[in-house]
Amino acid sequence: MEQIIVNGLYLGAQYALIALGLTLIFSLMNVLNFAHGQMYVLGGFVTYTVVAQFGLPFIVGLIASAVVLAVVGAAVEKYLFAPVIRKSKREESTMLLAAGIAFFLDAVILLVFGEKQRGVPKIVNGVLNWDFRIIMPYDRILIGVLAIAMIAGFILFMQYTKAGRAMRALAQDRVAAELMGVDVARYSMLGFALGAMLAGLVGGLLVTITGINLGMGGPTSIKAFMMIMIGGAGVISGAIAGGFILGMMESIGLTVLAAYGDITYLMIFASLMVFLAFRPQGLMGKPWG
Amino acid sequence: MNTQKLVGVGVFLIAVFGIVPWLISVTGRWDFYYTLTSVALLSIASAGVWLTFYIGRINIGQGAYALAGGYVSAILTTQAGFSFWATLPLAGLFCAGLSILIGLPILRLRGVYFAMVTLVLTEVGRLAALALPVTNGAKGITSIPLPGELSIFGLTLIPDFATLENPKLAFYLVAAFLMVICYAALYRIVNSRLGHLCRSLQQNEELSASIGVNTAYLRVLAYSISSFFGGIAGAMFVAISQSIYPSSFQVTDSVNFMLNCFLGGLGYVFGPMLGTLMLYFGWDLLFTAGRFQLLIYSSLLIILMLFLPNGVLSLFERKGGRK
Amino acid sequence: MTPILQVKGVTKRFGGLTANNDISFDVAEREILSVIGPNGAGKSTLFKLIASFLRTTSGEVLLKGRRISNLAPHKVARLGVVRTFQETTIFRSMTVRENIIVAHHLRSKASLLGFFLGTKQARSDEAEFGASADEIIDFLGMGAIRDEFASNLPQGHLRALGMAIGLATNPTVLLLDEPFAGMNHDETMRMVANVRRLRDERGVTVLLVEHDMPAVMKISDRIVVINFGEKIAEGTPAEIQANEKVIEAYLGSEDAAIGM
Amino acid sequence: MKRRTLLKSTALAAVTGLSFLGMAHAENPVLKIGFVGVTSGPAAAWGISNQRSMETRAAWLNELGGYEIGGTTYDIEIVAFDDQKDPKRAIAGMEKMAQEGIHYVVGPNVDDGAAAVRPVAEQNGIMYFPYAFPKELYTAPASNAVLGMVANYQSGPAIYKYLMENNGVKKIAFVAANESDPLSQRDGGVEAAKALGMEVVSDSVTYQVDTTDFTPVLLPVIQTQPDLLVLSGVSPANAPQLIRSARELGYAGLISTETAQDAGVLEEGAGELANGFISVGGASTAELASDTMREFVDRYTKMFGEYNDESNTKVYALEYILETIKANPAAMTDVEAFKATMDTFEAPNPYMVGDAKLTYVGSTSFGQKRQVAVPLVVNVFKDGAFETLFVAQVD
Repeated sequence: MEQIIVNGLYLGAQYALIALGLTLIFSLMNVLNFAHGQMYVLGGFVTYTVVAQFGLPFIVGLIASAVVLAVVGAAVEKYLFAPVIRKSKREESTMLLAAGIAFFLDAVILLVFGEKQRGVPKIVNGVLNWDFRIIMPYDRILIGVLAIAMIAGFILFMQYTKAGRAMRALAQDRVAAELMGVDVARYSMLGFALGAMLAGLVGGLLVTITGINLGMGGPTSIKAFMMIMIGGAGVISGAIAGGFILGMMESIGLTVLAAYGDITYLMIFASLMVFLAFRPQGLMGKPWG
Repeated sequence: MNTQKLVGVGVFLIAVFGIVPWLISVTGRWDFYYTLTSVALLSIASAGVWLTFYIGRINIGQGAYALAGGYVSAILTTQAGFSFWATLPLAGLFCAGLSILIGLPILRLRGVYFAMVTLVLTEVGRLAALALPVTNGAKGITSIPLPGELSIFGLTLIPDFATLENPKLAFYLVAAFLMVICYAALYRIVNSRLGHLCRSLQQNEELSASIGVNTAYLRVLAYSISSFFGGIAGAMFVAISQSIYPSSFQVTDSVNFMLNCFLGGLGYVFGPMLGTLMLYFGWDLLFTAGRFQLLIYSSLLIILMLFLPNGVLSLFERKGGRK
Repeated sequence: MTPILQVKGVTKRFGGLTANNDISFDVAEREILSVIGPNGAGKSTLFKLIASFLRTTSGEVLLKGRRISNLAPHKVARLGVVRTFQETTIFRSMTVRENIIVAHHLRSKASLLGFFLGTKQARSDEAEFGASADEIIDFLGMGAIRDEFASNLPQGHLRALGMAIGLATNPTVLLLDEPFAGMNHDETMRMVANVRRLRDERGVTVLLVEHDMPAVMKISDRIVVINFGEKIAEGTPAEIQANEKVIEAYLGSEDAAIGM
Repeated sequence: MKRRTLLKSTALAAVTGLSFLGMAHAENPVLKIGFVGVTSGPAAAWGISNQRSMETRAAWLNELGGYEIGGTTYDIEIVAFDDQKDPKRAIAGMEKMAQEGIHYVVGPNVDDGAAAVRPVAEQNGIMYFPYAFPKELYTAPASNAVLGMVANYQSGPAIYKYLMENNGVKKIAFVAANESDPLSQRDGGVEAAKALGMEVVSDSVTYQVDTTDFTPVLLPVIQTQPDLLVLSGVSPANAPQLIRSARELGYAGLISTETAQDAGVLEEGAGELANGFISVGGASTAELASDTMREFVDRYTKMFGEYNDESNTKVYALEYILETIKANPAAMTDVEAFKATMDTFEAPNPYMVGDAKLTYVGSTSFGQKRQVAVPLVVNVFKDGAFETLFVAQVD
């Protein structure tokens, strides 16, 4: 039992961090970023390159991921999303753009980093074993704690800095924010950069544990979509809740339904659809996003 | 229908059923038959997605219905001894029925919520195909016979495919025929009252209800027509590949159907057809680019979107006017 | 005289907040009745309850003695109670004429399949809708903007279009939500005249929510006043203008834009 | 201005590059061999290792002046098609191959693709060498597919038997990804283990391929305390994570798989925790590799920057095709001649030391010779490299 909860918490922390970036971008621009998973993968590969190829410390790799992805995110917003949103009749059109960017990043990652699974050596050795009730390697604990710290940092940033407040205003009402004097273009770009950076950071964090490969992008995006649906799209607390709930569901589901094997995920997905049928806006979302 | 439109339709039909086969036989590019067959079938599924767009819903779940349609056809032909031609409409009807059950709850969702739920639906479809006993799970259904003879009162309409010298041409003609039927139906829907009501739904559901439109019914109706298209396309594909696996239609396909609509243009009935042609053919033509195929393909997508965010067909739109 | 519409003890609570509390009044056939009240008094909620866009917490609304509250909105519309919207709610990317034609939905005799197949009935329906739409356009004096896209229209025309859409459904009771908002004096006067003609020439019963007091006083047969979700007065314009409670309510509220 | 110049020069470079590629093979007639498989997206690793080993070998042969068949020297050209792991695309790829006049194709990499291309291949007279295990592809009436590797239902029993006899393994557990190929392989493995009289303690646990934490997945499996944990059809991306999670949960028994793995990936992803991991490889280990194999690895590494051990099992298909055509030049355009030759074909295996032979096998499994006789080399991972555990032959 304890093991299930600990696993769920650990999974939840990383999921929540992924979902945060996605929901931030969604709330600011109403863009469903299909390329979020690819950004996560790119972050992982950057950290891998810095740590495993250049032999620099892990923290440098993590910072490099954050910086690279922030730049990529900002550029993508400024040169691609912003002009398309300006010109298109229906804002859903950005989905094609997002998907195109996802393909593009996939192609670039394949050409630059290759097709193989990559990983960096463990940063901490050893396994915490509490009487076989909780078994948790120390590196996982460290990553879990780091992820939670980042979530806390993100919340503080959104709550107490000028930029954070501006972005929250923007998320609530674009027009009103503009009237209040918020530089919409600038903060949209900043928000996108921040969202992409979060994706990159998770990629960098997880490369020490799960490693990284080209194929993780698409499925990661879908998982992140599910989390923000559970919690409510465009709501910070919703993303965090969604991440932890999905983590717990997987952890519990895999244990309880292990005997039924193949249907574990079928059950998770199906129950999610039922849940949404009853609560369309997710746990904490505004009705109709 | 005015003369200009009639001429357009005539030219299109001649091109599809006359010029294309002639060009292929002259140039000897027999491989284009399959490519164009795929385009025709995928554009049918995309047409369905387009119709859901038309009521204001982003549908990323068409892959699930294509898969379901494929399985219905495969199971009926291999286990119940049905003729393929009978399974084709049955697959469509099954998907329409299924989509009513699924649509009733989920069509209440709007915007990205609906989009994401349908995305999950595709994955549910794959997992269900893996888990259900009737689908033969992971091993899929293989060695499905080619479509047999279709005759009415002893008159052979379609000969047995196994006896044909050139089944590729036959598949192309059948697929193109289906495509023409589906798009004609779609065109009629859009330009009849049903389409006007769909448009009213897309633009403002509350107002639509206030003028007496049964919005819930209309949504489900449009969604079931959409899924019908998906089921037919899936069933036809199974006849070509003579096999089906849980992975025959997956999330990528669902996303592609949606992209086809965007690329062609959401405001144009024939948008999904053009979008499918461009996306599918584009990938095929880029085959010579080798390892840069995906890079070039995705770059072109992005550039297209950047310059024509309202779809390729918006190129032909005169300023201010529409349709 | 039997009332065509009866509002009986209608109450609506949102969580702990009571938006409408035990409101009752009758609307007579071919009457123009206005519901007024300070901002946030619960007028719009009341409208939504009557058109069944919201479910009542308790109480009911009857149309010719038949209960219509809590039916699906399209069913209420089908029975003849049709609302227009406070927001400028129209079908933005259709022309004025298309907007009105679509709104003829309730009058169609052919089925959707019939329209799809283009049966004789469907074609005659279409022709009829077109003619009727043109008639409504002329009736409301919108001939000049017939083929203009709704998204290009100025405020005043949008209100008129909203009314035209409502009219196209051939309602027995039309609920107009702030039809004069955002209009200048001339436009308002034209609209007032149109609403009158609606009743006089087409026999429509009109229920309206409005802020513009001079217009309300001019147009209404009777007025219902609500404040803090409760009905505080009901009567002819003259009676309302003399009512102590009403004056107090308006003076007590911050936006005393009563203009009497 | 600057941008335009850049654009121009890029275009120029591209054109020169293309024409250069075209000219390189101008001297000899060209023999085209196809590849239809997945070289982009999540499963890119499978197809890329495949395609690259073919391209490496082709470039090598061409560098030596070409490949002689029936008195004519041919340059070998590899025509590759990326099917994106989509069976519908795979059909398109096979059509492309037919269009190019190709009769011998390597791939597809997965079950659904291999099944889907069957009608096209048979209609167009194409022999194809899939890396997919469904038996229907290779048993009559199907006759155009040749299994390009050792199937799990062949390697599985051999491995289990060896481990039963040498390590006293009695209890066995399976985990598989929730996808067609791994699930089929798991079911095959369970069957084989039961036939050998082993006790299957867990065979229902599955995982999504995108799992980032395998601890919850493996927890119920490890609790059944198996002696051998089989990772059915595990992809090289998931293998190190699964191994690591199992070991971190305190599992001390054996871990094995029936698919090929890459030592570098295992080393990076699981480090010393992967020691003792049993997998299947080609002639990769130092004891078995011939000079030709070593040179192949060198050339591959030079051409593409990095070797992939998965290529060890994938180097063979092209060799088989070429050698068989050489043995019967009529097979160049006539697959019936190829099929006729298959029954008696025999050639030395250049990649292995000793007198190993290239032959077609599969009579036991398929009732006809529709499988390449890749030596079944069972490896064990030790400190960043594979060591040979044992070698067996498939018949």
